[in-house]
Amino acid sequence: MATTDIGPKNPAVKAGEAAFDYVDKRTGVKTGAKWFMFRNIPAETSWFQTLGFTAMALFGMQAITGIILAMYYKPDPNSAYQSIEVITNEVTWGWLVRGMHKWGASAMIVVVFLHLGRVFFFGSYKYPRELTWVTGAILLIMTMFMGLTGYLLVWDQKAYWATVVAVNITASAPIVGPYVADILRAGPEFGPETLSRFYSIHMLVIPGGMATFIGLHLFLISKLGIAEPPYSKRRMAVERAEEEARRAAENERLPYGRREVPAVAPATPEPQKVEGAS
Amino acid sequence: MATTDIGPKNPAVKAGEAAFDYVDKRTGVKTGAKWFMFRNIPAETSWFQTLGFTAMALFGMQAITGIILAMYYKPDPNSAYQSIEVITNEVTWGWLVRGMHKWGASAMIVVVFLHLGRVFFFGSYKYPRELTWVTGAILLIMTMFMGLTGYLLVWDQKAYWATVVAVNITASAPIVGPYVADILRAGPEFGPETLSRFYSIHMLVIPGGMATFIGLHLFLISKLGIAEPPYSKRRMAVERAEEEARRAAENERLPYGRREVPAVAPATPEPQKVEGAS
Amino acid sequence: MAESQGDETAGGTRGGQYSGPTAHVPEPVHDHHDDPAFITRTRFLTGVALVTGGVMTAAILVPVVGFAAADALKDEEWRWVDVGPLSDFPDGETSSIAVSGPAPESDRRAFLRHRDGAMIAIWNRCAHLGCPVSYSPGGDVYACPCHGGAYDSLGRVTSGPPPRPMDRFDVKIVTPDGQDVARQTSPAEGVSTAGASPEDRVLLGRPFSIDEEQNPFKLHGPGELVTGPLSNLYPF
Amino acid sequence: MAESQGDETAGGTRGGQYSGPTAHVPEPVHDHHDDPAFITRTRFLTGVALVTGGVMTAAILVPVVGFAAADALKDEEWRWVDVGPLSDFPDGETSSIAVSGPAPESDRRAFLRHRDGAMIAIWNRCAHLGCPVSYSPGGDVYACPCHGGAYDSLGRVTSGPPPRPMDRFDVKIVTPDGQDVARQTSPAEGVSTAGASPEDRVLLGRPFSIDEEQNPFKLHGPGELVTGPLSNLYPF
Repeated sequence: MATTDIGPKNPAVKAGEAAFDYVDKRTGVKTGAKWFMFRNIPAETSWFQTLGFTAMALFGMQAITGIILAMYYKPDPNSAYQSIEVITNEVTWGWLVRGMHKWGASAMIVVVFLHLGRVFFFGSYKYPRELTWVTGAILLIMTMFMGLTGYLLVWDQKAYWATVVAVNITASAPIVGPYVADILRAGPEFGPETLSRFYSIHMLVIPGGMATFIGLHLFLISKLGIAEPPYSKRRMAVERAEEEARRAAENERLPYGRREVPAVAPATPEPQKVEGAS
Repeated sequence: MATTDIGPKNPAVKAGEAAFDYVDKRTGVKTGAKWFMFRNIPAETSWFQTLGFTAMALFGMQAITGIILAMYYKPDPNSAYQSIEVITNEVTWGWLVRGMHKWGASAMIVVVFLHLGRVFFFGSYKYPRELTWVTGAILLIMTMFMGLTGYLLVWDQKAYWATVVAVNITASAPIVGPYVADILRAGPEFGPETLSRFYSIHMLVIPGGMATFIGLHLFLISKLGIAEPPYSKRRMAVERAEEEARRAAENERLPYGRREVPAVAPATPEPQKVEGAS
Repeated sequence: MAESQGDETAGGTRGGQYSGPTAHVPEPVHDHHDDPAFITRTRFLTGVALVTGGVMTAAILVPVVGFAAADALKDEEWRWVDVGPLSDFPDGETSSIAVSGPAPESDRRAFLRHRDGAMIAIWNRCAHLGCPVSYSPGGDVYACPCHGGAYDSLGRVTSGPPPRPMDRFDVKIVTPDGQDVARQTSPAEGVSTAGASPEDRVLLGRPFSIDEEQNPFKLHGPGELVTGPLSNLYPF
Repeated sequence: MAESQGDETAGGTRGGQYSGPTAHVPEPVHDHHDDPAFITRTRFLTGVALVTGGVMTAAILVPVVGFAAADALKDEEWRWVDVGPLSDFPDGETSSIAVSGPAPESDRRAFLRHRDGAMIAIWNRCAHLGCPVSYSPGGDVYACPCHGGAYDSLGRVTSGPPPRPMDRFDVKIVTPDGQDVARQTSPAEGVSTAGASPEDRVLLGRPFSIDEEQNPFKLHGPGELVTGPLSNLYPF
């Protein structure tokens, strides 16, 4: 690259650079993008650390296919199942887009749990990343709720009764459970309003929340950096050295780490001021 | 405040401060909130500068009422009008929430245009705020599209024919117009799929875009600060001084501002080094 | 305010130089900013903005939340429903009849059991999580397809996860012109059909829950306990 | 790579000191990084990531866009529709008949005009922005309620914003057993009903646009021009 970077610039490249500078001067997009995209990451970061991105990509796919499916779906008990049949059998590539949304949902649940496991077993949730874990846990709950609310929309017998059971599980939570369930199903039993209510929750309430929390999660990941894998050479060397220091301290009965310092009588009494002497 | 800030702190206050510190240490929320909320603003900022916030608050109201209305609305030609009748006449406070959404939409159009006028007449769109204006213009277009797509959802004769006319205006755009219109109405004429398509655009596509662009707009406003009103004393003094300097320069035929400097023959030739002399 | 702070040192010395009367009279401190109850202009305007914003937010949120929740929290209304003449339900048979639910899919049914001159009506909603229960005439038992709940002929749990027996509907028998013939006094006994003629009508009413001893309780949702200490988790 | 850069200066002087053989043989530069075509590992992996990401994004977006747009861009299919026997449309009358539209609200109608032994069918869609046009038998004119477009008896613009005359449907007359009796050869003449019997059926077919001289054109949407230089804005 070094020696080819001489001579007059391509005019198209020059115009592009000028446009980019114009935007960058006003928005600071260069700094922001560098901060977000070109972070230093610890050594031995592996494919396991890509599960979070995979989950986000699946969310994006679900969002896009969901928006387009909503162009044909009708959340009315009389026409819901029929509109899904039209999507599957009549609209061009409808079977494909519906299949992407359906299997994408299952894949997202799987990937989110794998990501959860990775973060847990790598210990990535530890200081200073506790809040990243908390936002992730909220995202997990919202993902599960997407699964619950989306399952009903097919409005066949399996969807209906599976959701009846799921909402009755909600209802058996102490004290507030029955009220939450009543609000979820728009009344004491599943009725014609339940479907459009689930649709609104599936399309508007939870996706809005998920987009917000994905933003927070990403911000925290960028700000705090990603954690070192527990098997990385540096971390294992640190742990080995700590273990050695701990043992050496124990052998010589010296205080180490968080153990309490033994109360030792002071070897020499502190010099005390004698009144009147000077 | 000065002398009351002594003595041991209230334990509740202490716990709250500790929790805030915990969050702040990990997220930097204090810096971010200070940067966003406690900006320096120019003198003589007035009520006119609150129009943008008003538009945003109206967007928030439309989002909340819209989410809740979606819990009862059914985008099916056979049940759309009837579901709106149920909302208006049967559901508790349905007339109120629907009215808020309907009149809020009109109010938002009005306020967005007032905001546009304020920015234009104050000259707030000038350097370095060009991109803020561009994002605002995109938000204006999206607001208009929200009005267009929302108008059809009532599915009465007025809504139907007004939207037919509006989509045919789109269709008469050169070359791509007919295709855009075909995609908008899901076919060569308004049909049963048109309603759910408009619903999807009204609920998912445009609100997602608007939320994104409101975020960008706010970021740019925070980053670049708000512009000085044209009637502010400081700005008028600067303009007066500039005008005076320009006139004074004209009187004495001196170059001022961007006018070209007249080519004047050098009064005294530059001293030239004579070879050999030292 | 500058004046009030000036007052404090008015009678004192400035920079060590004598500049006034010698007798120093301590005056009470009256800088309003030292008074925690004093409301400055900033404080006042902050308060006004917060209150205005709060009122406006509430004006949006209260109708919205009411709109979303108020109707959902209403209890379902129950009326006496005529399900046919007594001759449709002969003694010794258990008949399954549809009871209108809010959705066509809801499949809400009652098992009208007529034995030994007494009639009870069991709701087909499984007391575990609400699946529709089916009746096997052979064993005279009920079984839930979802999680294997099984009930005996009176709807009491024999195995599986349900926490209490199946719910019952109230039953009464009236003459064709609407006079009461027999009403249910205790769920264990049911409605006596001894004194009723075959043309008398059978009516189903408000459902209720029972415990294993068939004592009546207010209708509970599936999965909720009606007796034992855990029933206190569902107080309403 | 460090080696290859070392090679370049191997025979030269370092810091002015003599440090090797005097004869300097220029060697060819062979640092791969100076070759713009050389693919480093970073470049290769970046390319692989971009291509993979692009393929996956396309795999999501292509079906989605096709699903959203493909059916919308299909032209509507038109078939010959039997609208009744010729006796329903006597000479000298203009009858309004419904032509099925995709939505019950669409109100798509044809004005079947029978004059002097010739028949034409005018689509009631205003050529301005698609509102339904109404017929006034008194003046034998058409008027659009939306923006005041007015048409004469043949659907040619007399005032208002419409850019071209109203569209026509193709018309033919067949015998009850399906044999052609008369077809439309030019829109200005229409279908001759001279040789047809009253039981013969009238059929409406594919619509088309016309200009002010009633020359036929491919069907255009409302607001599109069919003649003049601006018609080139709507090439398809």
